[in-house]
Amino acid sequence: MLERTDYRAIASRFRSLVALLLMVLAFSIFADGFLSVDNLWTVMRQISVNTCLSVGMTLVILTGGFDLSVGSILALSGAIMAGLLKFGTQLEALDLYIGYQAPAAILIGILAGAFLGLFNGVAITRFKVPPFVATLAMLTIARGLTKLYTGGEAITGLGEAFVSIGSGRLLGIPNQVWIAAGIVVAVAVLLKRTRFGRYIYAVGGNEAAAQLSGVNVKRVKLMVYTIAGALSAVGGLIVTSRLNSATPIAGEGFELDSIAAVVIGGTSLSGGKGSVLGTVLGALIIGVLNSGLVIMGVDPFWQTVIKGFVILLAVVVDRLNAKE
Amino acid sequence: MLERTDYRAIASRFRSLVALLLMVLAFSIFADGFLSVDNLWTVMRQISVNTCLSVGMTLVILTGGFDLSVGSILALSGAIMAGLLKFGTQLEALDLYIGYQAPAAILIGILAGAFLGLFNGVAITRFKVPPFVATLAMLTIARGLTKLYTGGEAITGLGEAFVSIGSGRLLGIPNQVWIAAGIVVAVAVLLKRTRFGRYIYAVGGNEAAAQLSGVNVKRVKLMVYTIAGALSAVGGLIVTSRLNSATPIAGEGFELDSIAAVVIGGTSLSGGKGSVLGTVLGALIIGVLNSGLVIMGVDPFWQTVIKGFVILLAVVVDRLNAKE
Amino acid sequence: MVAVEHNEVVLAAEGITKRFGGIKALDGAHLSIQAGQVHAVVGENGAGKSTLMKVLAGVHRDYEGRVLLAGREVAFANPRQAQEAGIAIIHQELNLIAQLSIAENVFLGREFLNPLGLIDFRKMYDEAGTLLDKLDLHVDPRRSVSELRVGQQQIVEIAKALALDARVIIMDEPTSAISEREVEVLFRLIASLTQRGVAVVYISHKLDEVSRIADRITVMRDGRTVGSRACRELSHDDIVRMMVGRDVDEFFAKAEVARGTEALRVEGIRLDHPDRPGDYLVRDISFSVHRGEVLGLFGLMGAGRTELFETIFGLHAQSSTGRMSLGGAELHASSPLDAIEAGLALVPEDRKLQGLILDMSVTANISLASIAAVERCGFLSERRERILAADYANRLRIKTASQRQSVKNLSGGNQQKVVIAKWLATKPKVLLLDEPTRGIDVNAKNEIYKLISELAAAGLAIVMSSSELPEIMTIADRIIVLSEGRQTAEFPRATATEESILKAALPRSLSAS
Amino acid sequence: SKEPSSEASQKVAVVVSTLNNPWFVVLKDAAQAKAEALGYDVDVFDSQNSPATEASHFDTIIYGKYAPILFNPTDAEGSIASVKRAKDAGIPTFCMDREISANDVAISQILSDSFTGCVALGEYFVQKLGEKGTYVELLGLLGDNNTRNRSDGFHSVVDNYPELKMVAQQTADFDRTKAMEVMDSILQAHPDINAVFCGNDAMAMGAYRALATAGKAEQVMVFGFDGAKDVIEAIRTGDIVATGMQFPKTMAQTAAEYADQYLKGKRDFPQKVPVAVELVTQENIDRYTAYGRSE
Ligand SMILES: Nc1ncnc2c1ncn2[C@@H]1O[C@H](COP(=O)(O)OP(=O)(O)OP(=O)(O)O)[C@@H](O)[C@H]1O
Ligand SMILES: Nc1ncnc2c1ncn2[C@@H]1O[C@H](COP(=O)(O)OP(=O)(O)OP(=O)(O)O)[C@@H](O)[C@H]1O
Ligand SMILES: [Mg+2]
Ligand SMILES: [Mg+2]
Repeated sequence: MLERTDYRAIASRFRSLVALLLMVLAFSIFADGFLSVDNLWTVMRQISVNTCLSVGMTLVILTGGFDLSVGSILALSGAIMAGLLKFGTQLEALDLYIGYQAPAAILIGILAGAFLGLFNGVAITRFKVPPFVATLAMLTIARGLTKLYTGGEAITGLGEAFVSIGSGRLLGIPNQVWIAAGIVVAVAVLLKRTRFGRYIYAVGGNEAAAQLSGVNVKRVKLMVYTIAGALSAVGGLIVTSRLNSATPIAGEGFELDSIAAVVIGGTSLSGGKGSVLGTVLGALIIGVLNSGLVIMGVDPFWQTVIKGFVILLAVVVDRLNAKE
Repeated sequence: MLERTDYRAIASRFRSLVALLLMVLAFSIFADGFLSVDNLWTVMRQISVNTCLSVGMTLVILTGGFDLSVGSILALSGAIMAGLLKFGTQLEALDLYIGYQAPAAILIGILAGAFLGLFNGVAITRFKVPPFVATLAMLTIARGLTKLYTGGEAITGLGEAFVSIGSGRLLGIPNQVWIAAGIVVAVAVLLKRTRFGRYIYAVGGNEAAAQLSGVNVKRVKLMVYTIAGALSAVGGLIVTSRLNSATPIAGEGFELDSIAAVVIGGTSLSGGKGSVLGTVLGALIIGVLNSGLVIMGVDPFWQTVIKGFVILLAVVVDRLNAKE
Repeated sequence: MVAVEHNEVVLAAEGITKRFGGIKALDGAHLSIQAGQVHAVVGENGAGKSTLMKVLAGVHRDYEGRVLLAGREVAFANPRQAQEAGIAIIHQELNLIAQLSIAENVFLGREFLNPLGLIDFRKMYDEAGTLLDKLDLHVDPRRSVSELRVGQQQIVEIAKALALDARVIIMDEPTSAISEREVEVLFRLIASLTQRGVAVVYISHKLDEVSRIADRITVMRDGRTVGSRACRELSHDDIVRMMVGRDVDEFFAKAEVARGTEALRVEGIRLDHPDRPGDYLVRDISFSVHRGEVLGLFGLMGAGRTELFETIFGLHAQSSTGRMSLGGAELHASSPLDAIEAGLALVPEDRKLQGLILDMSVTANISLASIAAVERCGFLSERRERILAADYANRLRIKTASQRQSVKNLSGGNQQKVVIAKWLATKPKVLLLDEPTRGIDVNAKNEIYKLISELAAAGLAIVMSSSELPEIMTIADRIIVLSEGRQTAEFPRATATEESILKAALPRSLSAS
Repeated sequence: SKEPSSEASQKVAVVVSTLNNPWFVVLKDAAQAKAEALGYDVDVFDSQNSPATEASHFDTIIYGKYAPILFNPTDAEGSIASVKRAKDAGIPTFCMDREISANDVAISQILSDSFTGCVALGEYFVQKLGEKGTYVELLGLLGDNNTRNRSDGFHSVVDNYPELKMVAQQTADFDRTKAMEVMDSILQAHPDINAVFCGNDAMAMGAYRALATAGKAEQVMVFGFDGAKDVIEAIRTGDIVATGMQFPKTMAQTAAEYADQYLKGKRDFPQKVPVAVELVTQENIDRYTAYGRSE
């Protein structure tokens, strides 16, 4: 029994992996320059932001929730980091100016992201707003606040220390890939090996049963939205440092990409079923597709059409096999 | 007993209505020119498109599904109508040119929308693709096809007959309001008074039980996606005729607005619970908010922020009362 | 645990009133539970048993009255606090997380951690394995609960409560889904628990069971406590009288009906095992049932009865073989719709999962499978629908605040009646009943027996599965026994004995040893 | 850093901020056509209005050994880092239409002079309205350089006339449908306006539709910016009063030519090449066609 179950789980992961590898193979043949170490890192770099968002999204979706606000939270926390670095804080009353080093600015930015996520969580658990509405409202609110905060202009020139996060390398591997990988590993362990992780699955699997078993359902939900907010802020950190500027339109539309990565990765939108590993595969599939089509030089209009069909196909193949 | 239950249902609708009326009241005081017959029609006109999409979305969500492709289907079918009207069809092989009158073009456009919806349905029921992925793929595909079909340009100058649909009036009421109202009534009757409507609730409420009770679950799902596609095309008709042009980016982001209308209207994203009437209230709340803030002349940056908070508030008030 | 004095009152409820909207589910109910005793709570469907237990277990917070734990008043804010105070509950409805493994479910909320703060899976599996062994359930604790059938899940629920090491264990109809063998195991366990001073609250509609193990019996009716006595002071009839509030003629005898023509014949029904190619869940089952006949289908948990019903009903058209004929005509049911149109009806074993649309009203649930009958010119006639539903609701005496009430607010027994009503409304020729009396009170059970008898008399052919031997022996004209998917015996009622049936039902692997 | 080898068959990258607007499609098509005419292989990259996507494209371009980049940036600030990376990798970038606010990073920037163009539009606006009246302004995407430049240029003129009153300023994201809806609502509060100034032509057409349905098309003068096909037509029929003609084809072709010359060894390019925006009105409409002068 044990062997059978394990084998199945592996096989099902294996299938997405096969889909991914097939895609890589196809692009290696048809897209000149796709298969190179350089491009490997390019793709990894490209998906690092989506990975951060998608990992948080995985947690939220596992509890049966939904988060549309990741892109806006990314923008607002990125803007806060940039604003602190560039302008510091003026306490007029005290005639005090506070400047910030990169670590302090980053920390505050991530806390801001976590706070926005917490706000989502409070609206959802305390005020019973459906996650879709609560996070849609946050999408709008955080975007508006970002534009107000930045006055609609980009904040640039953020200093070497900060910028190196997005463009430097450690042991030959781009920093943002390290960050994303670290998050993936940490959240995977959280999900599989901690109590909190079990509770996430339990809440998504059967909320009433989890509640009756003594799981503090509200707290679990609050936590996942908070974590999703914080991870969006990390995405904001990567984008902002990479561009050396925080733009008010950063991250627009990222919510769909990140939900797509989660769902393509096999996590069920009704909650309770899925894994971070699947999500990473989902993000990779999207990333490879984006990159491969661009490298092949496919006409941008056709790119959209093809992308839609390939994503559909990838999932169809996955599900067909799963059935049989 | 019976009376009490009925009263409750009415009360719960009443609450959304109260939220709406409060909003109308506030705007009547603060937004000069908001409270007028003329503006009533303007608002109704503005929400007519969202109403068409949201009504279709309601059906889909009632079955426990999801449709992200409504905006793209709107654009593609609008473009098809405009293209047929403007360029007709060239059958090169036969050296034949076919021109189209407005009714023919409209019919073909709506059929195209229905077909795209059917495609969603087939992917979801036959190939077991999760609705989110299937319709996300369609969002991309239909958008890409629209851009390819139009070459990225707007198709304009569509003739009086066609344009009058979007700008004319009948008995003093704008045509598109008639169309939207007709759809609302038809679908409300469909839901409450036909077998198919009952099956929609059953499928969303408990798919296994519905199946066992002899409901052809697949067919019900195919139908709702097809209807949603056709209604998106009607939305496309309204937009295109109103603008006297089909633009390749028409309807972008409409999916979120229409899902928002459905959810604000009290339909549950997990299916089985909700009503068209609620959706109409949801669409009205969004429409009044959009219009009121513009009429008040609120700074655009602030508008987004305020909109988010008000939507949140409307739902919170609704849910809080529901609790008690 | 040792410190607890036997017979000392550990948990008491005083004057509990609980309202749902306008409905009073509890009306000044009281209950007092003593250490080391089995305290049975009985009552008709909807009497308020489960609601009272939920109050004790911290599920409901807004009630009037007092809950006393070892003499001190407590007000649990959530189930967790009740657990921490030593109160475990097995809910009437299954409350497992299908996606998690057995072990994870058993220890949900109380996982073992290693020094790093991570879950100690090995210990969890070991402990869960030990618990399951005690309950005689031999499955790998790593398996996900979704792979288990209802009966096995019920045992996992019991394991979950045992794992709490509580001083009060509330069991709300724990035996509704398990077979005699497991029941015996459970009773042995209960005995050892009470010996250690644990108080057990035991809710069941099976009064024989209750009389066997209870020290005290409390009877509830309409949200009130009617009486509470020592078990030996109460006869079976006393209990029933207290429950119903009047004398009942409980002895049911099925009317003899002349066997009519053959209604349903199945031949060589076979169903592939979903995972093991070449293996079957149902192997070569053949039987026929005649108009006016009740065919009983007996088997232990996992014998394949549910799968057999589902196959006949067209749910496994892709993976099954065999021939069926209905009233002499060949029947190819490739979907439930085909089966329904041919005149079959199936009351499934799990009402929540397959029977009901919980958010729909009583009326809409009853009319769902026969909705075409209330159509007029393509539109539903609300009036006809209401009349149709009211008719069956009355015949089955469904207790509900209103026909418009969503079925999720009905008590378990009444929910089951709604499912039966739905199928009767299709006016079937053959009625398949998969454990139709699960979780139904004596009175309602009798009504259902009577109903079955009447339906048979009216010429309906009925196939009914049951895990209760007495039941199947009362109601069935003929009994076939399944074991591991095979048909192992067939008895006319006259020659059937409990021993012979059970012997045929035991899996070969077991009976050999 | 590496020097580009000889001319033959280099790969040219055309990076365009968005293809959601016909104007940029024209820009892209022109750049592609010109570069192909000059004998290069061309690949097009659509940044979808996202600086992050754009940065990714630059990675691909840098590793993909493209030679010059014909670049239409998404963001004046956010795009600098990308261009710098290309420069460090020895790849020259030529900006088209939208600028990046850094010097000596791109080889040359061929820019539409939106500000000056809108000054001209503003002057015409003042003249048409007779220095007094009320008007509405529809802004493009907030946070976009062009939105700001156009609005600033316009106001630098119009704000000098105290009797010209702006009664509402709203955003419509450069989008036709939104412009129509916003205009619908604005008309409720301000039914008696005399003019609408729109940040692009799509919004002008949308606003016009709203006015037409409200029966105010005659009373209200609509001004656009871009020189889109349907607006040229609408100016001819008098529906729209004026627009600022940009020359996307000219800009794209110039950029492609510069890139070609760069590869052939030329190094001294002007940092900025402003391409004038011309005022198109009913009087001079015959000289123009969509996105350019009539031949
Ligand atoms: N959540 C709820 N909302 C509304 N009514 C409820 C709810 N839960 C229970 N009730 C009502 O309270 C009454 C008591 O129900 P309860 O489940 O306690 O009965 P029971 O004695 O356990 O019955 P059974 O033997 O069928 O399980 C019933 O009338 C039921 O319909
Ligand atoms: N989907 C499935 N996957 C794996 N095994 C299954 C599946 N469905 C049923 N089984 C197994 O098939 C056998 C027959 O189960 P079935 O539910 O038909 O028996 P039953 O006699 O109705 O028992 P119960 O009293 O539990 O309802 C059992 O061993 C069960 O575990
Ligand atoms: Mg109960
Ligand atoms: Mg069974």
